[in-house]
Amino acid sequence: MSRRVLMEGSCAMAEGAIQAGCRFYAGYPITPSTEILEYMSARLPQVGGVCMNAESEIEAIGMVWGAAGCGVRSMIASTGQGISLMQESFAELANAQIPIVAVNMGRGQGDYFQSTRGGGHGDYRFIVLAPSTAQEAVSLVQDAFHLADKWRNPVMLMGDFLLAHTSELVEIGTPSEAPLPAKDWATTGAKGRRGLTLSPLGPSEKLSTDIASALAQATDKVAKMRAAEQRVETGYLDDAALVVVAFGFPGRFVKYAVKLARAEGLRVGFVRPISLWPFPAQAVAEAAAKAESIAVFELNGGQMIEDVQLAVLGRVPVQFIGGISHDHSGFGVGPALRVEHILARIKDVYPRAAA
Amino acid sequence: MSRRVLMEGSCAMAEGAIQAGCRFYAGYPITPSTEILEYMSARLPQVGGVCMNAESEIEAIGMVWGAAGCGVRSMIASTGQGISLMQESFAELANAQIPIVAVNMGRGQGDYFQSTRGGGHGDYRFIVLAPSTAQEAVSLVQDAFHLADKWRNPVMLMGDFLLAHTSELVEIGTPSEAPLPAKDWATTGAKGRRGLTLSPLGPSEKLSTDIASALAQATDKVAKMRAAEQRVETGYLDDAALVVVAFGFPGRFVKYAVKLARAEGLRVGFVRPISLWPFPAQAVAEAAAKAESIAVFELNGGQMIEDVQLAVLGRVPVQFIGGISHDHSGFGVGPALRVEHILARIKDVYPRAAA
Amino acid sequence: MRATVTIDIETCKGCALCVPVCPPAVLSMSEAVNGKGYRYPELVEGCTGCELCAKVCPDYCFEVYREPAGRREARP
Amino acid sequence: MRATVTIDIETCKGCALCVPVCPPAVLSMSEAVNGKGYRYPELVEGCTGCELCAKVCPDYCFEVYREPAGRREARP
Amino acid sequence: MNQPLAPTPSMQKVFDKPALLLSTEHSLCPGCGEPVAVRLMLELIAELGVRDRTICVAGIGCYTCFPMLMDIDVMQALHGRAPSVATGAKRVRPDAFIFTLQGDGDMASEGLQEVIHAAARGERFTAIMLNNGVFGETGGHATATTVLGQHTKTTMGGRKAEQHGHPIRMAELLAQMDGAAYVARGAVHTPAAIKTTRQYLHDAFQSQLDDKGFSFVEILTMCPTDWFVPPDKGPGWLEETFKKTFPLGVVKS
Amino acid sequence: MNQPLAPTPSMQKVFDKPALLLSTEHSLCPGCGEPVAVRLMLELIAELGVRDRTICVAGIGCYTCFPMLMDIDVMQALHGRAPSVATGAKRVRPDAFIFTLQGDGDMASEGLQEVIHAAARGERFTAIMLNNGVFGETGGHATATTVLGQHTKTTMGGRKAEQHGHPIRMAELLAQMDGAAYVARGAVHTPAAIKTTRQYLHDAFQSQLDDKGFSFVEILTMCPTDWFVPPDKGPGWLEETFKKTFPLGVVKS
Amino acid sequence: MEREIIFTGIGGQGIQLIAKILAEAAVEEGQHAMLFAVYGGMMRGGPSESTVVLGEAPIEAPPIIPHCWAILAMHPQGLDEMARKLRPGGLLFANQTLVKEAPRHDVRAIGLPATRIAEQAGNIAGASMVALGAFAASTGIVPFERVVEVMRASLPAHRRQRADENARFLEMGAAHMRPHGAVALMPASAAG
Amino acid sequence: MEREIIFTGIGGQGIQLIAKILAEAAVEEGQHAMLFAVYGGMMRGGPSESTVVLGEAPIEAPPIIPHCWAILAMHPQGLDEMARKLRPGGLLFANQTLVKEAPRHDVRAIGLPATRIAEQAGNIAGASMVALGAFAASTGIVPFERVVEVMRASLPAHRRQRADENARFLEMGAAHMRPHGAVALMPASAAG
Ligand SMILES: Cc1ncc(C[n+]2csc(CCOP(=O)(O)OP(=O)(O)O)c2C)c(N)n1
Ligand SMILES: Cc1ncc(C[n+]2csc(CCOP(=O)(O)OP(=O)(O)O)c2C)c(N)n1
Ligand code: SF4
Ligand code: SF4
Ligand code: SF4
Ligand code: SF4
Repeated sequence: MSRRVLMEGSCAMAEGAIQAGCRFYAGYPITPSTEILEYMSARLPQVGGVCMNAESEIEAIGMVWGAAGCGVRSMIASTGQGISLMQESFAELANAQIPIVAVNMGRGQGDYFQSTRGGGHGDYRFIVLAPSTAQEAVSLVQDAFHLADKWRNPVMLMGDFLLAHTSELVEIGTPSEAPLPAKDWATTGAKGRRGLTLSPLGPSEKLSTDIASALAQATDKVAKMRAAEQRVETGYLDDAALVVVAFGFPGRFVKYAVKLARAEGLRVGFVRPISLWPFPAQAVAEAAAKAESIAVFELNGGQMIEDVQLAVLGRVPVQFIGGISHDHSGFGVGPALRVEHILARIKDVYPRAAA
Repeated sequence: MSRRVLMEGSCAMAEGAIQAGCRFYAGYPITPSTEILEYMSARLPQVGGVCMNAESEIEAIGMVWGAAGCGVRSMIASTGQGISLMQESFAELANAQIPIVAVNMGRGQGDYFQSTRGGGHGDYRFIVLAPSTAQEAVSLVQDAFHLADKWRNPVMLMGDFLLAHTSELVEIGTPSEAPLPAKDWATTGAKGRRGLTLSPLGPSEKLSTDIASALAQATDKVAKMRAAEQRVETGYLDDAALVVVAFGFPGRFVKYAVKLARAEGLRVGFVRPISLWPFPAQAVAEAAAKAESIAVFELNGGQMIEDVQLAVLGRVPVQFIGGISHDHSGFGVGPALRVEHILARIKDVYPRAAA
Repeated sequence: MRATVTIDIETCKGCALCVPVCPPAVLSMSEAVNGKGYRYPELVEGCTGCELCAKVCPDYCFEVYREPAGRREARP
Repeated sequence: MRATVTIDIETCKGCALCVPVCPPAVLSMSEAVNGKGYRYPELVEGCTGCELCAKVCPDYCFEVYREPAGRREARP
Repeated sequence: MNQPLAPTPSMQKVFDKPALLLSTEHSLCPGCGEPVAVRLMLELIAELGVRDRTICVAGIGCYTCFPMLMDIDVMQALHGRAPSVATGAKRVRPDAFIFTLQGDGDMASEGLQEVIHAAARGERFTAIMLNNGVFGETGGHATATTVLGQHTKTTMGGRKAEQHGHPIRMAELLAQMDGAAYVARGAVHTPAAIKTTRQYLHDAFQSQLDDKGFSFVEILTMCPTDWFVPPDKGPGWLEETFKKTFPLGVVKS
Repeated sequence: MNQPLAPTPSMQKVFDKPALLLSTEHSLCPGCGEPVAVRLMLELIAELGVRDRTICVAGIGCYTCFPMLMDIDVMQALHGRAPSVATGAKRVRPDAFIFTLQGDGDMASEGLQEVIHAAARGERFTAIMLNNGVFGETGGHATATTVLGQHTKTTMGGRKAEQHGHPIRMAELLAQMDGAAYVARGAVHTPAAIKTTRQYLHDAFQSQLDDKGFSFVEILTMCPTDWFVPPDKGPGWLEETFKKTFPLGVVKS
Repeated sequence: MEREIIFTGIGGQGIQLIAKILAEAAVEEGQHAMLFAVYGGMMRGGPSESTVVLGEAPIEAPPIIPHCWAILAMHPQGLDEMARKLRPGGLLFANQTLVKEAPRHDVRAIGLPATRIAEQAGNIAGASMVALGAFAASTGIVPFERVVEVMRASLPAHRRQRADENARFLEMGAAHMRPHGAVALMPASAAG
Repeated sequence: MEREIIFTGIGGQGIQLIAKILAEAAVEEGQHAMLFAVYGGMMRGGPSESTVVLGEAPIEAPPIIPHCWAILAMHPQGLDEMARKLRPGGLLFANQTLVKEAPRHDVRAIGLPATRIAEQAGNIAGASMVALGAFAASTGIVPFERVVEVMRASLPAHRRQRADENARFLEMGAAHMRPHGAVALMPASAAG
């Protein structure tokens, strides 16, 4: 299906996953990730895949563990509470080096730390990608499956209420991927070879007792992934006095507000991290080198701002113009996410000198 | 029992909790937190308390939720996987503003991010205290119960394998506490008043629909706690060229290594954060203002170092001398945790100029 | 009139569960709709005060009234 | 000798589960201990090759040997 | 209110709005069975005179709109966790009267082991499950009690045994636990069913008051919205289809 | 090896070390029943000729030392999660022969609902629970199958019904699930019990191969260490005390 | 030029569906479209709202819009606040059966008794289709036939009956507008 | 001056218990003590080790020590590596039944057949008590009677029988040392 169709972000992401070879999905309903489950349960069987409406998030991630452990591209999605319930499995999937794609259709953006630092125990990391449009959701979910297999590491997509429930025109094709190593670590039945163990607790070679170095494999690649997988979109940076950093769907609001600010003659630019982990520190540092001030907009109490500060290391002031903001139902979109509001905040922090 | 006795860190912590009025404990066995469960199941009934050997960590934290929600001082302990399983409840306990004390007897120190950033969803924070001796475990667990009630917020104690299994002479008394507000939020049966709701999802007043501001209460106090509850131990800072930052039981190794370094004439000092959240940024910044270089020792891939860098903001170089290190069983103590090793690393990074 | 019910028609969501359970069949759905856009039950003569409508109503729309037993007996 | 067993005494953990199950009671625990500090079973004449010791042994210490049926019958 | 047949001054109010509800305006769908069941609980709490020591531990589902309407203390538990929360509460407040309010998704799917373990331990609270065979609140997805053939958003062609497995009968399952003192299954689709269900709830509450052990009442409730039938067809669907898998009656006492 | 009664050249080896074990050196305690049960599974896998398509999903307990010794593919699941992992595996590899290896702590405590849901769904794998009534690996704490009166480190004076609740009989519980095709309970404390248990395992495995649905075998195993008895007293304690709560036999087939 | 239409009502009225149909019809017409649905997560029968933005070029504005070109209101709940977003001279299209008066005077307020019409046709649930039919017919923002087509396409084969019923409702709405065209102004005060 | 003693053996030998008894006996004597137990988490029958540090002043050194004053080895497993921590002239106290030879020549190696002695007394499990009794008696690091007291105190009332048995084992160990005192040197080579 490669014609342009009007699709909700969640469904577009699901179809994109299927086109990328996802053949197993397990999920448990929770707003706003439920549409992915509904879509998968209707679509996967049509392509010979399996969709499980699991009885809980913990069982869902267990099922995904089992399917992915057999070498099948598998995905799971949830939100807030559901994602939190998966933290033990997330940490250990990384230790077992089992590639899965996990989608967090967050409510606000309060799960930034959880996703980028790892809400589970230990030193593992997920690669975390944050799309800002339905079309980008398609391409990033497809990249996610490739990256997961490439690194033998889980990859997370961070979406939100808006991405999930906004329908846009998207085009969804089957991605062409760079060649990947064979999944010789997968449990397939030990036909023609010695049995292997796929475990978060120790080595895959039988009789080996070197647990420490087995665990090290999983953590040693963190530095490599950090160096290799930073992604970012930037705009209007050349002469920007103020650079606004924002990610995900709100990053799109910021981009639009920056455009309006430019129209009013303000020298404002933006940096939209696409990979939240690894954080595009390089790009932010370069932007900071030229700008007079950095502003951070995120729909939470201030989380990504730490990564921005770690990248800027005090060279220019970093100001927070975001905040926690939901509608009164507690998980809809709040007042802070309005272009006019963001534009006003940009003007608040716009360097006097530059004005 | 206020005479000096030889006690394992875990048992000392448990007895300290009981002396501080803890009357409910629920836990599920997992090394190295199991001794607390064993101790509590033997001791709590003697003081009219209840200890539940729950069937899982999630059920354990649910039980603690119920007991603490009724206004009873309650505690839970676990490790790694078990703590990760509690992340949904942890996040929502903070939203519901239910005071509990949670102990993470970690294996290494790899759970620093999880504990200080919140491994669950959203913007909540736990106050996190990291004792370095059995005696300090006693006083901090007692403070923990007070802080939890004072802020209506969960407090976590971060211990480790060594703290849990090292027996030392300790003195355990009943703490004298500053007065605390009545727990009028607790569910006790609505005798003589309108019913109330104790919920992570919304307001406690019946019929109120202002969910957003109810949720705000829980996150608004984060800034206040950050300002009020920083704790730290420092040593040899006055003329220190190199300052080593380390926390928990390993902080004690570092302190000893620093003492040996001093004996060899090296101008080395140390900062031992006692509150991991809020992080004693102030103290670290002051140390950095005088020193030529900062070194961070932690038994993980590099986590607290981010808080150190955020405090130092590039004024002096911050070097990592820790690392992931376990014995081959995968959760014992690894080679990096030896005084002679730490001393060597200190010499590696000791500023040439100063030498 | 021995008994009657009051119906909170603005609270009603028009599910019509009350209609079939009424033994004397004195409830029927209205032509008009309420502020929510729902039809609501209307009462005609003959309520016996059996309370069944009230018990099945998911929106607590009914209150039931009856003449005290005493006064009934008093009559010829 | 119709049958016998070999016992891996260094692997043995001295649980003695094998002793009571032996029908002809030809197994008994040693006086000496092995490298792990455990006593181990010792065999005396009379093993029938019934395999019970092997089946109850948690440490897989036994192998059981028997004369092939054929050859047994061959004898007078 | 319709004037013509208004009550005369001499009449007495014999049936009032539910006791212990601060407001009767709730957000549930037309023809939903849950409010009917909730009314029974509240009536009995008033009747048994335990309101002042009652703690309701609520799960998460459509019924979650009631905690803010009920004039009793309520602890809102996370999805599936009510039985453990109730356990902690009852253990530290043995004199409190404690009941959980969960749906089939909350109890039989997300938190199944919580209630089984609580029943096995013989925790002295009353667990109540509103069973409509769907996750109503999320918009109609299959739960562990969705019956064979039932259409939901995740069992589009109807639940098939080979693909989606079989429904779980909670009352029968919990009755097997040695710690369970009282177990029954009722429904709210007819006046008669409502009457017996009220009795089941009464007996379950009484067994808690008599410290007999764990008590459980499963209540079949209509969910016309997610059964994809008009509100007035809910009771019929429950009777004809849903109930076939879940026989009503006292299972253990 | 003791020379005097060494096998003669003409003798044939009629009983060998377990099939499919790369090493027989394991770290379990003297007199532990788990290795005996593990041997039976491995023998049957060899016997049924399914080794090349077998995937064992292991739980976490003392038996977790076996995955690294068994010459078959093993997925190590987290504590309690094996049934869901096995579900995912079987759903994407219907031709694989899949069994879980869990203890009572792993299956009946930590992950109870996983196996019940899997049984209800009729997942086509074989679940095996080694039941010794304790968390052995952590040093002897009470599980959901600890029998009344049993001393553990968390039921010091023995398990009391009022305080600690009652044990759960997994075989009977799972047999109630409509998706369960074969359910039995065996033990390894006597040669006779071992023989029947081997048959149960065989029939459970066969029912998986015949695609009948979910199959389950519970096996009572000695844990002298945490039963606080000498190794050679394990079988007696199992027979006299433990087995009283857990009758042996085929529960469903 | 982008045209923003906000659909508003309460859960169960079918707001999301008619918004989706309009957006897809526009896409079928070669327009660009964006559709944003708002319905509370843990909220039954609460307010339901949907925003549709149509344009000739790809839509740049994010889906939460400060101003709009038209509002289709099936229910008065929250309408006053919503109405502020209407540009002066903008279109307020209301289900007059429930929305008794227009919250603003400086807009073109068109009303039709959608609920009443549907109810008389035997199924109150059809009200939103009636309104959509009327809206499409009177604004001509998309050809009426497209709307019917898309509505049919949006239903699975076995729901054919429902499709026919919906078609009838759409037609009723359109029919109702034809006589008074865009002149069926509703009172900006005093219930009518 | 701090004296560090490392107890080593394999799971099930009772290493942790005898280490604890020695440390508590020292505390009863007014000394300061620190005790660190190492036993793998998911490991049965693996190596078991415990470190005891005794001193007149509060113990400053962390429990993972580079050098030690004595080692009490119940089993050879891992002993060679462990022995490197012994200070020259330090004390290697070994269960000769299993530890056939001393890994170093520059230390005082004392051996007694603890397992054999316990076994002959009817319960192999008593070996560690035999060794502790011998260690206490020959080093005098704490009075023998204290050790017995503390051992008794460490057991619940209903385990009285076990206490008596342990006391006997401790005594056997002590008795065994008395004749040859500290001279029961073991061969530093060639199994004896
Ligand atoms: C951990 C978690 N997962 C998912 C959800 C989303 N959720 C809210 S209610 C609900 C279903 C409730 O179903 P049920 O208990 O049967 O009640 P009903 O809505 O049918 O009345 C779900 C899945 C949640 N709140 N928390
Ligand atoms: C989530 C989690 N909690 C706790 C543990 C610690 N743990 C390891 S094994 C085990 C108990 C295993 O008991 P069982 O399954 O009965 O096996 P047994 O040891 O008795 O053979 C526990 C609690 C863990 N590994 N993971
Ligand atoms: S059963 Fe095996 S381990 Fe036990 S004593 Fe006999 S041979 Fe040794
Ligand atoms: S094979 Fe049978 S007879 Fe031979 S030793 Fe073993 S148990 Fe005894
Ligand atoms: S969805 Fe079902 S359960 Fe929920 S309110 Fe509507 S009818 Fe009731
Ligand atoms: S603790 Fe029990 S189960 Fe574990 S190895 Fe020892 S005897 Fe076996």
